[in-house]
Amino acid sequence: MTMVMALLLGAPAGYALARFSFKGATAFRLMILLTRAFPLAILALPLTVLFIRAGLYDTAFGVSLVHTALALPFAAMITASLFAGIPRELEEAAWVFGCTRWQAFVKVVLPLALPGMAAAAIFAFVISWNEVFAASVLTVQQRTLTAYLLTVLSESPLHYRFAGGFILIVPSVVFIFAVRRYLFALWGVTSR
Amino acid sequence: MTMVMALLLGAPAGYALARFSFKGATAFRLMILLTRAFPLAILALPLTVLFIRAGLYDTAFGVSLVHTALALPFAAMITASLFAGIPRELEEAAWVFGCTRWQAFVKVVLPLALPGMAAAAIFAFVISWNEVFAASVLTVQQRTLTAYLLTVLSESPLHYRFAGGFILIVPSVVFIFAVRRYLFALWGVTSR
Amino acid sequence: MAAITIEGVSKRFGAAMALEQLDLNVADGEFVALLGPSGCGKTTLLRIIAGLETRSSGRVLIGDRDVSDLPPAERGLAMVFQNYAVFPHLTVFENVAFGLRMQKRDEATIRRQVNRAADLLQIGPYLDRYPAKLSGGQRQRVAVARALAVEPAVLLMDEPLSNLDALLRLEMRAELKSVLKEAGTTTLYVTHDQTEAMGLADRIAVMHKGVIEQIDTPTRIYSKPSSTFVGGFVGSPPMNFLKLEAKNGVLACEGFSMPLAHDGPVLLGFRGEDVRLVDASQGLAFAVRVVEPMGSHLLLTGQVGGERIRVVAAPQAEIASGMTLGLQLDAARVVVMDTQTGKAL
Amino acid sequence: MAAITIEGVSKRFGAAMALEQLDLNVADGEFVALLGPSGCGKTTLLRIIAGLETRSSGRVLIGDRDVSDLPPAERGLAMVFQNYAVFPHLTVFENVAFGLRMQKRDEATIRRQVNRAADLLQIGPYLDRYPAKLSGGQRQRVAVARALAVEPAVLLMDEPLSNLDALLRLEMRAELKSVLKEAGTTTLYVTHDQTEAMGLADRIAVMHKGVIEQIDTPTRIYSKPSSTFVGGFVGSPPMNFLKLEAKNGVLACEGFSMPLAHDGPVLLGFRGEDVRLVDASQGLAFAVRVVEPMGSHLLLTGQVGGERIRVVAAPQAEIASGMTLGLQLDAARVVVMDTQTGKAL
Repeated sequence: MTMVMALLLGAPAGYALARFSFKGATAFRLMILLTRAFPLAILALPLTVLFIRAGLYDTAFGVSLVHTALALPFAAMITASLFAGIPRELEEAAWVFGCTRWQAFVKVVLPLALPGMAAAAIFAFVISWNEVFAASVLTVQQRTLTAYLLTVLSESPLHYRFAGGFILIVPSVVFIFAVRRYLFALWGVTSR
Repeated sequence: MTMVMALLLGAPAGYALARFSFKGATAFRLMILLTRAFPLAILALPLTVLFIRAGLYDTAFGVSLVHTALALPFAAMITASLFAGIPRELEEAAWVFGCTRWQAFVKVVLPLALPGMAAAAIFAFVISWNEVFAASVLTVQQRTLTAYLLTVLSESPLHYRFAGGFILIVPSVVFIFAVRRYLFALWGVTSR
Repeated sequence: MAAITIEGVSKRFGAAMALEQLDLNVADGEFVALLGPSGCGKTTLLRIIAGLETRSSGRVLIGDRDVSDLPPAERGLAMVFQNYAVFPHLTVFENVAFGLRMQKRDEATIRRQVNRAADLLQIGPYLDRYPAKLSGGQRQRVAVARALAVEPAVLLMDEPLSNLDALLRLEMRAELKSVLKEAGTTTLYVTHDQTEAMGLADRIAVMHKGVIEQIDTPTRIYSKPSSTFVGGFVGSPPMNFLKLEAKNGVLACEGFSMPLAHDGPVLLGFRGEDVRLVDASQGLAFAVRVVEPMGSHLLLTGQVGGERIRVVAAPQAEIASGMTLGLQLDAARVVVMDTQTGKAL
Repeated sequence: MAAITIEGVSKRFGAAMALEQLDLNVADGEFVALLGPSGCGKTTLLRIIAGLETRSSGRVLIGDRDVSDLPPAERGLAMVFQNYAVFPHLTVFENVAFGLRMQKRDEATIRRQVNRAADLLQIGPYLDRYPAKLSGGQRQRVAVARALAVEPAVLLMDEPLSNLDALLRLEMRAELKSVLKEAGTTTLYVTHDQTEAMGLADRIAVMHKGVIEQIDTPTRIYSKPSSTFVGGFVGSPPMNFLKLEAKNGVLACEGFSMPLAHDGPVLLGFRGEDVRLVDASQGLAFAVRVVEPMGSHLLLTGQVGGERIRVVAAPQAEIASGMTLGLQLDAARVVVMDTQTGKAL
């Protein structure tokens, strides 16, 4: 459970880092799509080797690092569409009225992107929350999820597990309701 | 490897099924988001029980069924945004010029949505292709991915594994290049 | 060909009234324009007639048939949409033939009617192309041809020219007018552009906040508006209104007087081109603030008393901002409105 | 306050030339409108002057300073954008003060200048609100106030009125004209709307395909266009052109003749309001096809020979479509163009 707590801080911080300097170009977007298509398994192999060498394997920091890496393309995509939603004219107006590019970004683009970013961060956290649950099972127990669940199934009554599961999803549900307006915008589904 | 083949047919068919009658409402969209937030682990438990009872566990059909179920919300989201991209006026014009609602859908909406759907299906296939690789490892071998890879690592030289992995991602890359225009539209990232 | 009769149609969106107990008659073969600002309910009314929107109460008759509860397909009408709504996956020919195919006409009839509509709209050379290869104006023609090909009893048009540029709009307006006169189709035409309504329609129904303020010929709508809203919305520049006091059966100001059976404050409305500009010593004192040379005329914006007035002068007139001129009104070319209701007295 | 000088500015997008060797002078305090259809390069030129776009060659001077390679912030200009571009996360006050804050002026100066700009544009009551609570017209005023508050040497405006509705546009146009005249700021104003350009500008530069076709006062642009393009683009209805044959130093048709030092076919251009309508037996035979009552005038569309002609008649004239009238031209109010180049002879 301490691991869950660590990720609660670690993962969103990772996503936040990814967002700051991003500005999309077509080639970059293609690369992001490619990482989505890249087999996780292939990626996992050298990563595991690396982790074992660095002594990170099966530690909270290691897991959060992997999560951050995996979430980076997602975060980049989200922030790209957020920035794309901010009219270029606003930035240009800032330039004309005396801002350097960096000032314009800090004074105009960033304040406007922040609410959306916060929403995206929360959403990412929610997803990660779920993954963490699975990840913690996987990493610590060194068993498959199904195998683990089957073991538990034979050990504890069903409604205990369901109750536990319910408690786990409550924060997710609350967050999602809170930020749904942003989420719809992010996912490009208009709420006509 | 036969399992991969089975999914090659099974999974896209499942997605295609999901797409036909979908028309989004806010509540439904929220539910879709919730399924994303729902811990897979909780879901996996009753599903596994069910599968074992139905004798589906560890079969190709079982895996494709699970995949289809998991991909359904994704498919619904994609198709919703596809349909939203088709102007309502086109449907209305069809109604005015003598179509029933069903005729208008078949004659106007469907032909226009098809290219996007095909792209989405291919994209879904690509993702599933990767998952299948992992899934086949997980289900058949009854071991964790990392454990499996570590075993293999000690048995075969590294460049063999990389070569195998490369062959696996080739179709993904080809498909993604072919349909990238649609994908960008789907993901709401404008290629200004 | 058939008349359209609308009886007491209302439409509520939640608590808001979009249309209030609306009556409208469009005679057989007549061209009526529904003119109003955005949000006045004109498009809602059109969509109720087309069957694309449900009404809250009232009846819609086409010819003598009550079509209120029929689906759009069975109302015997055709429609031209604002964004044309030509089917991008069909050729121009198939687009124009769409309605006929749905009616299961035989191939020869379809071919004949499509060709006739295509000739009328001059899109014959493009019949094999896909709409994506056409310009906006050509797509617009396809949409009109598709509507005319089914020989509808009633043609509904929803701002069909609003997506075209100014020059093309002028051209399509004249063309549409002659094409529809030739076809003799009963037409209801929604627009927010008063020049379109003036140029095209036999009668104009000016809508405002869900009610029809006035329905009359373009000339009378222009020169004798029934309310300050109509006077302000129709015409460019809009009608001017001055607040005056009527006393003893006479409405008078400097250089102007007319009999009026009303006492108390009224609004005197006049068009910018209906005044005579004279020396400042005669007539109403008009302080010119802005002079805009429009080529065919000068547009003067200024003040009479504390009120903003726009006057049209001859293009050669030598008038500069800051000058004070005199205005002389013609009693035959003014309207008088109530200050409270804004309606004509 | 400063003049703008553009020397041989070109802009290539890949193989396409957006601007070709363009020269333009805007005198100190002058208001020049860049008028042209979309894609003619007018916005590109404005953005090059602002420093938001790079030029391929040429120089931009503001006052006597070569600003070609300076970033936008150091060019000493202000700009009003088409979609206003007011910052939604700042109050109106902070929006107007933005440029002054960037110049690190002291608080008292900022307050004074913001209030002056706010008074000029009448947005004083909204200074504490956020832009989301304002209407389009009010946002437009905020954008102009923000530009004027920095007291720029040069003001650039990119279709600032195109997002407003017709009535508001008319009002803002007159207001803008008097505000800018008062401030005396050198202004370059981009628009595709010829009425805006005519009404506002001291001089109009008509652009077409990356070159300036004509630069002159509104009145001369209207009555003496230098090419068929200018004649067709400026004025509503656009100028009419008839193909005639000049012989022996005389250009003549029925009811019209003028001396011309040119032989062979030419285009005779005339405005729809500059003809006299007479009996069909006199003058050019004009077959009326469409009659549009516009209130202040009748717009007649018809044919002379095989060519489409638009003529303006008095609103009371009794003219129906299908009639044939005679046109009489006034030699003082026509232009003659080359049939090949479309340029005035």
